[in-house]
This record gives sequence, structure tokens and C-alpha cells, in this order.
Amino acid sequence: MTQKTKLRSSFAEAVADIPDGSTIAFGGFAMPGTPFNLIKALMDQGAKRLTLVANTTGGAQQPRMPDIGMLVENGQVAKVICAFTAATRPTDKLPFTPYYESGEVEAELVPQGTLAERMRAAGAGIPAFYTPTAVGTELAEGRETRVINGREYLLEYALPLDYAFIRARTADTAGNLRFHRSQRNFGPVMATAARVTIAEIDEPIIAAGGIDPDDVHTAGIYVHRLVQVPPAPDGLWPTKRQERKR
Amino acid sequence: MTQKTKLRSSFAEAVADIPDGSTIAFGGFAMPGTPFNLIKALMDQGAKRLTLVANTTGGAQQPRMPDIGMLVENGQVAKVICAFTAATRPTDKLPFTPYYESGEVEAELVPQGTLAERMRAAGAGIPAFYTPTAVGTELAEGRETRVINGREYLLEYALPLDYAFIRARTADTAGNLRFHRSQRNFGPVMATAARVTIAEIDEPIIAAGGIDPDDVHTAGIYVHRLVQVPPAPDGLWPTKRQERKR
Amino acid sequence: MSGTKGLNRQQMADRVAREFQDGWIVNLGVGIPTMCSNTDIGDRDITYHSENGVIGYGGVAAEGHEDLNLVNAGGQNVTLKPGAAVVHHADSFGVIRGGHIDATVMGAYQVSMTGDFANWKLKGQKGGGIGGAMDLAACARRVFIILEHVTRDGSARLVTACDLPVTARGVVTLVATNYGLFEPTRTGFLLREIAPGLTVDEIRATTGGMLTVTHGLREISISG
Amino acid sequence: MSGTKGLNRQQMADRVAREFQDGWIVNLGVGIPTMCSNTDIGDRDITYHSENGVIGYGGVAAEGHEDLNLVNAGGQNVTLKPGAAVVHHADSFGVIRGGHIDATVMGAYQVSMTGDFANWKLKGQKGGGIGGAMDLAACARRVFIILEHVTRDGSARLVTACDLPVTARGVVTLVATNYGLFEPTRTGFLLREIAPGLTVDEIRATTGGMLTVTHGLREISISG
Repeated sequence: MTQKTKLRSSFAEAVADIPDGSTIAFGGFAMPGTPFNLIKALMDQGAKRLTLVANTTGGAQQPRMPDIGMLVENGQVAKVICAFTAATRPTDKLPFTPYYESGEVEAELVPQGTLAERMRAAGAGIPAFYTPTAVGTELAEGRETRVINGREYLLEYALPLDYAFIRARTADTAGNLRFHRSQRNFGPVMATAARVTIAEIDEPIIAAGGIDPDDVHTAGIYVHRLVQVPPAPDGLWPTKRQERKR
Repeated sequence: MTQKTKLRSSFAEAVADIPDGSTIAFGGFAMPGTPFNLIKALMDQGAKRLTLVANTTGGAQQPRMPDIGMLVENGQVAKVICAFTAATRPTDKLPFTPYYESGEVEAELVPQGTLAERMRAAGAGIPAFYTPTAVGTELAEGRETRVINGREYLLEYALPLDYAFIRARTADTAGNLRFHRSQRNFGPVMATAARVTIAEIDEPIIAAGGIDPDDVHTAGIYVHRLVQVPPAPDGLWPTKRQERKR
Repeated sequence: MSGTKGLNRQQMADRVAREFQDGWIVNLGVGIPTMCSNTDIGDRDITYHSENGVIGYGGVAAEGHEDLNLVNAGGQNVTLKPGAAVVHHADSFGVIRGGHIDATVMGAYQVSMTGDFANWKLKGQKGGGIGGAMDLAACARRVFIILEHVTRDGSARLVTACDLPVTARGVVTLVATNYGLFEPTRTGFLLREIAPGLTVDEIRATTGGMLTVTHGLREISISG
Repeated sequence: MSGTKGLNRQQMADRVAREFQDGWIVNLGVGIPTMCSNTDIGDRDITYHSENGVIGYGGVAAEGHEDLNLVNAGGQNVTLKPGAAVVHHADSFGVIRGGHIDATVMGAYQVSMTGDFANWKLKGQKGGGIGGAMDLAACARRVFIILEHVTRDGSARLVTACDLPVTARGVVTLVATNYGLFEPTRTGFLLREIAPGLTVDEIRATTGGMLTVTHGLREISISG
């Protein structure tokens, strides 16, 4: 095994070479699976004109953790591709929303399942597919649809990524990953769609073969850099969700 | 939990209600994952005019196990959708081949990855997708293609199933499945595409919750009937592959 | 909130949960729909699915027993029932898009008498919050909507046609409001059950579109 | 078999395996390509993938130590290397179609000088055996073909244009035959290395299409 090690000793090192203009996806659905430490390192690293892909831009919950909104506030973001440019409750305000409304940052609003499937398609070599989702809505206006077996479907294109930032519970040195419970969410999908996948790992990284091949959630061929998350307060960890005051 | 039990006491009971004209997929790639016992029960059950979906029609190897070829010989098959209507080595003869060449049974030859993806699409609500596979070949003649980002792709449609016959190592009473090594192959994909999935299980079926939720390969919502495979000779098990004499 | 008349939030959720049939796979949206999981459904076996890939979650975790890596669609730390399974996001929406969800329960701003509904964007808003709502709306076998019968300023939420951007068209199976239980039909909203203390006239006055009333209209039972 | 001249089957496989670079993910087809896994590749770390979802398999299992539920694409009972992972068939072809395979090695009946090849169907045959060949051919980053240089009756397999139904067009990166190592180029086949005991004239006489010879042509090293 002469292949270069996938282990990185710091989050800073893991994101050091990311160029301006990259397309980067962040895993996570609420707290679980969100790569807080890599996002924080990207803020310090300072890459600009980024296109960021995630379920949401963050900031609806307290305590606030590193999120797309912070990168936007940091002036690093050109565009966001996500399922929420605004909060579900109209009374909640996402930090990102005013930047979008003012036109300072561009956004592409995508239904959550379509977002996941577009990245799955990119990873699996499917350049485009049809979906029933969003047919008849504002999101389908002016776009190509097709009737198949009597039902109307919308054409959607693959969404390839330059980088995926994800978080998992367990990793071996071959890059095989296991996620804990709903930590899994977008992680395995984004890993397949990215040229370079960087994973922050909860537990000490184990030797190749330490995960039974039947128990691997994301195959090591999709994972290029691994960083172990240090204990708090040096490392950032999910906390209990606190409702924002209304 | 009043939901009807998924346990069936025999293979005959598990396949008893399958009507003539059904579309049935068989898992398996070589021996691993092939539902020999369910295929045998289907031969005894006698349903006719079946459309069968599998990687191959079987019979290239010795000892011969229940396969599509036998159902064809049994007069039960109208059409086969598969990646091999003939063996890889032209000198090998598949039992199915003469029935196809004479026109007695219809066949649709599909590249293996396209076959898997068409079933994955059916299970995932994608009615059609584009693929680079088979572009420029005889299989693409007269069919719809589309240039996306400068490359030509072929349009492929979802392949929904009435029944999937699959084989797994472990099951719980909720229908959650785990496969052992390359036993997995088409099993999880076919399960999502079928109205009714019937699984033959190597090990005694355990109580719901006996498989950690992170370790489930196929979620129980996709599995409707479970039969435990008895020890040989009552149950059929994979054997060591023996080369056919050339 | 305007729901001072008729059912409270939990009672609306309870009424919808009573529709769930043994063996169903159900997705509960954020807000009132989540409260369906509090309803006592007796010995019916319901599998709750959430968009983030949890199939078979149970109630909210007890204080101090939360698994911080396990949340439902609303971000609450939940528990798992025996037989639960976790899948990734593309597979989770494969469950939804593939038609494997028997019923989804969602909140909404408006529902039309033809079964359209709107829940992702306010009027004049740039962007919005779609989440998984469009996938669920287009693909679940049944779409149940729970909403307050009228807006804060008293105007109808059950309307002839949505004037907000819709989430999906022609998909709503059943609507529970604090005033009653309604079904979009080809002849307008069918009032199937009425909340205690409400009259058909009050409902007619606060409902947009056509309203028909089922024969032998009954009160919604709020015992559960 | 006609391969009495030049390299034997293992030597052809060895020559192709020498192309594999550290860190590559490689898919080996049934037949001679499988023999690439016997080649000593020194300290290079190669991950072998097979269509049935095994990522990181090793050699054939020792007699009596077979796992009957673990096979490679040829149905042989193989072993797993540390760090192996198993995925299902749709995900396995996601690996292939998604461009994650650095090289695929396949057998063929014919290769054209423009990089087409044919390996799934004989002339006039109804149907054929495609397996995963079309997916691999269309999607792997490099397609390496191993075949006997001439047919049993002595006609060329390296041809101007395939007269058999093709598996994919314009995809072949490198061809190893018992006579030499060839690269399809815009000016025909480029002979890059020659097998010991063969002459350029012999190769020219048995190769269809145009043939050019690399400057400083070397013999294929058969030491490994």
C-alpha cells in the first residue's frame, strides 16, 4: 500500500487547497451529519465566489453553528443551491435570506428529494432524469416536461460537485465510512458526486479492514481526506436543538 | 403490532397466489443471492405467460440449479429481460438460447448496469433517465438519444415489477434484510421495484429490532414475505462453481 | 393564533391520525402534523418515515436520553421503534417518490377545492422554504393537510383556487381544520365531519369555493 | 487457440497490469483479463472492482476456504482485501457509470483502429451476452483490451472497422495481443511494444487498418 494516506492532521490542512469558485456541498440535516468543523475551517481559509450546496443555509436554530449563512456573511459565497432560502415558519428569519433578497448572493431553490437525486445522478453517471416533483408549480415554469405513461414529469439535470464536506461516526484508513442514525442523510450521496470528499470523523480512525465490508455505508473509493474531530471545545459537536424565540 | 405477519411456512405458500402474466425478477449474480428455492416453487406452482427479469437465464454452470431456463423448458415463460440471452463464451450453450432463437420465447437484452438502474428508477419513482451505456451500438438503433453537455445519451425507462424473488442472509420479522458479501447484488434494487417482494432467508428469522437500524441493507417496508431456507437436501444452497466441460 | 373556535392543534392531529390504517407508512411534516405521533392509534402498526432517512421512528426522546445524531424532519431528537431502518437521503426520497408512502400529513397556507395546496412561499416573497414538501405532495399516495380554518385576519384558507404559489396540484385527499374535516371533490369541498360547537353556516361563511355537506353529518369525536 | 506465437495469456495480462497506477480502481473482465490479478504489481495499491458490487477483492480463495456467497464477475470464489466494501448492483454500476473506474480490462473479438470494439455478439447471432461490458466500455476512464492477434483461421482481429456489432465506439485506450501492445490513434494502430520473436513485418501482415510503429520500438518485457 503506497497510496498516499487519506489522514489529515487538521481541518485547516484538509481544506487548504480549495480554490476560489469551487462548488462545495455540505452534508447534514439539522445538526446530525453537518460538518461544522470543516465549514469553520473554510471560513478561516477564505476561498471566495463559492457555490454551496446543502439542504438549508442554516441559522434557524440556537445555538448557531458554522453554516452557509456565516460563509455568506464572510463574503465567500456567490451562489447557494438548497431546499430552503427562507425558513419553514415565515416568522423565522434565516441569516442568509436578506443577502438573497437583495441580490447580493444568487440562489437556486430545489426540492429536497430532487436535490438529493441530482447529486446521486452525478455520482452514478446519469446526466439527467425525469421526476414528478414540482410539476405544475412555479419551479417548473418555462422548463422542459414530458408525459410518460399519461403523467407529466419534469426534466432535471445531474449536479456534480468539486468538493463534499461530510461528517461520519467511524472511518478506516481506506476511507470506508459508517454513519450513526440520521447522521447519514446527504453524506453518502454527496460523497459519490464530488471529485474530492473530505470527511470529519467522530471516532478515532481505525485500520483498513476494521469495518466489515458488509457494514460499510460509503465505500472508501469515494472518500479522499479524513480528519478526526477533537473533543469539545476544540472540536464542534452537535448539541441539543433549542427552539428560537418567536 | 397487528400488521399481518410476513412469515411464510413454505416456499409453495409464499408463491401460491402469483397469477399468470406476472412480471417477476430473480436476484442473483452467479450462485450468490439466487432464490433457488422460490424458483423451484414457482415451477411447481405453474403460473404461465410470465415475464422474467434477471441478470442471466442460467444454466451455464454445473451443477445446474433452478433457473429461468428451467421455467422456460417448463412452458411458463413468455418473455425474459436480461443481460445475457447467450453465454459469454460462444462455445457455451445456455438452455434458454434455442427457445429465444426459435422465437418461442421473447427476450429483451439490456446492459447489466442499465437493467439495475431501470429497476432502481422504478423503485425510486424516476420514470425515465439518460445513460451513456449502449450509445452507438445496435441496442440504440431507432431509439431516442439526447446530447447533454456535448455527449450523447440514450433514454431508458423504469422497469417496475410485480414480484421480486430474492435471497438474503438475515431477516427480522419487520422484513429488514441483511445480505452476506456478493449475495447482495440485485436483491435490494429489485425489492424497491416490486409490488410484492418475497425473500428466502439463510438464517432463522429474528425478532424486529434484532438488526441494528444502521446495519439494515434492505428496509422492511420493501419486503412482504419471508421464508426460511431449510438445511440441504430439503433446501437448495449455493455450491462451489464447477466449470462446464468445453 | 386564530384557532380559538373548534378543535385545538392536538385534536386536529388526532382526527387525521385516526385515518391511518394498519400497516401504513406515514410521513409527518413539521408543526401540527408531528403531533399525529402523539395520538393513541391502538393496536394499528404505523411506520413513521422522515425525509432524512429514518424509517420507523417513535416518540420524542426523554430529556437526558436524546441521541444527538437522531432527529425527525422537524429536528426533534426522537427514538426508534423495533424494526427501524436508516437509509441515506437519495434512498429516503426513493421511498417517497417511488410511491411507498401511504400518507403524508402537512401544514399549508391554503388548499383549493380541486386539491391544490400552497405551503412553501408567501405572496411576493423571493425564494421560500420547500424542503421535502413538493416531493411528498407529488408522490405520496394520500396527502392529508392540517391547517387553521381561517387566517389571522379571518379570511378563508379553503379557497376556490390558491393565490399563493402551489406546492402541488390536485393531490389533496383530506383536509382537517379546527372547524371540520373536508374532502376536495369535483363539486367543491365536501364537509365530512364538523367540529363540536361549529355550525354548517359558520363553516359555509368562512370557506371559499363550493361547499357540500355529507349526508348524516356527524361531529368529530374528540375522545381520540 | 491460435496464440502459439508471441506472448501467452498470462504474459498478455501481465503487460496490461503493468499499466495500472498506484491508487487506481480497476475492473477485470471474465477470461484473460482476470489473470491481471495474478500479476505482481509490487507496492502499487490497486482496488479491484467487480460488477456484482465487490470493491477491493483479492485472489481466488484457497480450496476449502471458499465463501460461497462471494464471487467475482467470472463467478470465481475470491477473497477480500482489508478495506473492501460491498454495495448493491445499482450502486456498483453507479461506480462504473459515474466514471470512478480508472481502467477496465476486457476481452474482445475485434478492435478497430478508431477505438471501437466488439465482444458481445457473433455475426448473425440473435441476442448475445452483454453483461456489464457496455456499461464498462462507455464509462470507464480507460478501456484496455486483451485478445489474440488473429482468429483461428488467421484473419485479423485488429481491423479498420468492426464488422461485428460493437460494444462501444471510440473508447479503446490500449490493446494487448500476443503479438504486441497497440494504441488506437487518429492515424491507425500505433505499435508501442513488440512481443519477443515477432517482427514488424509479421505484425503488419496480420493487422487490419493502418499501422504505425513507435520510434525506438522495444520488446515487451516478459519478466513481469
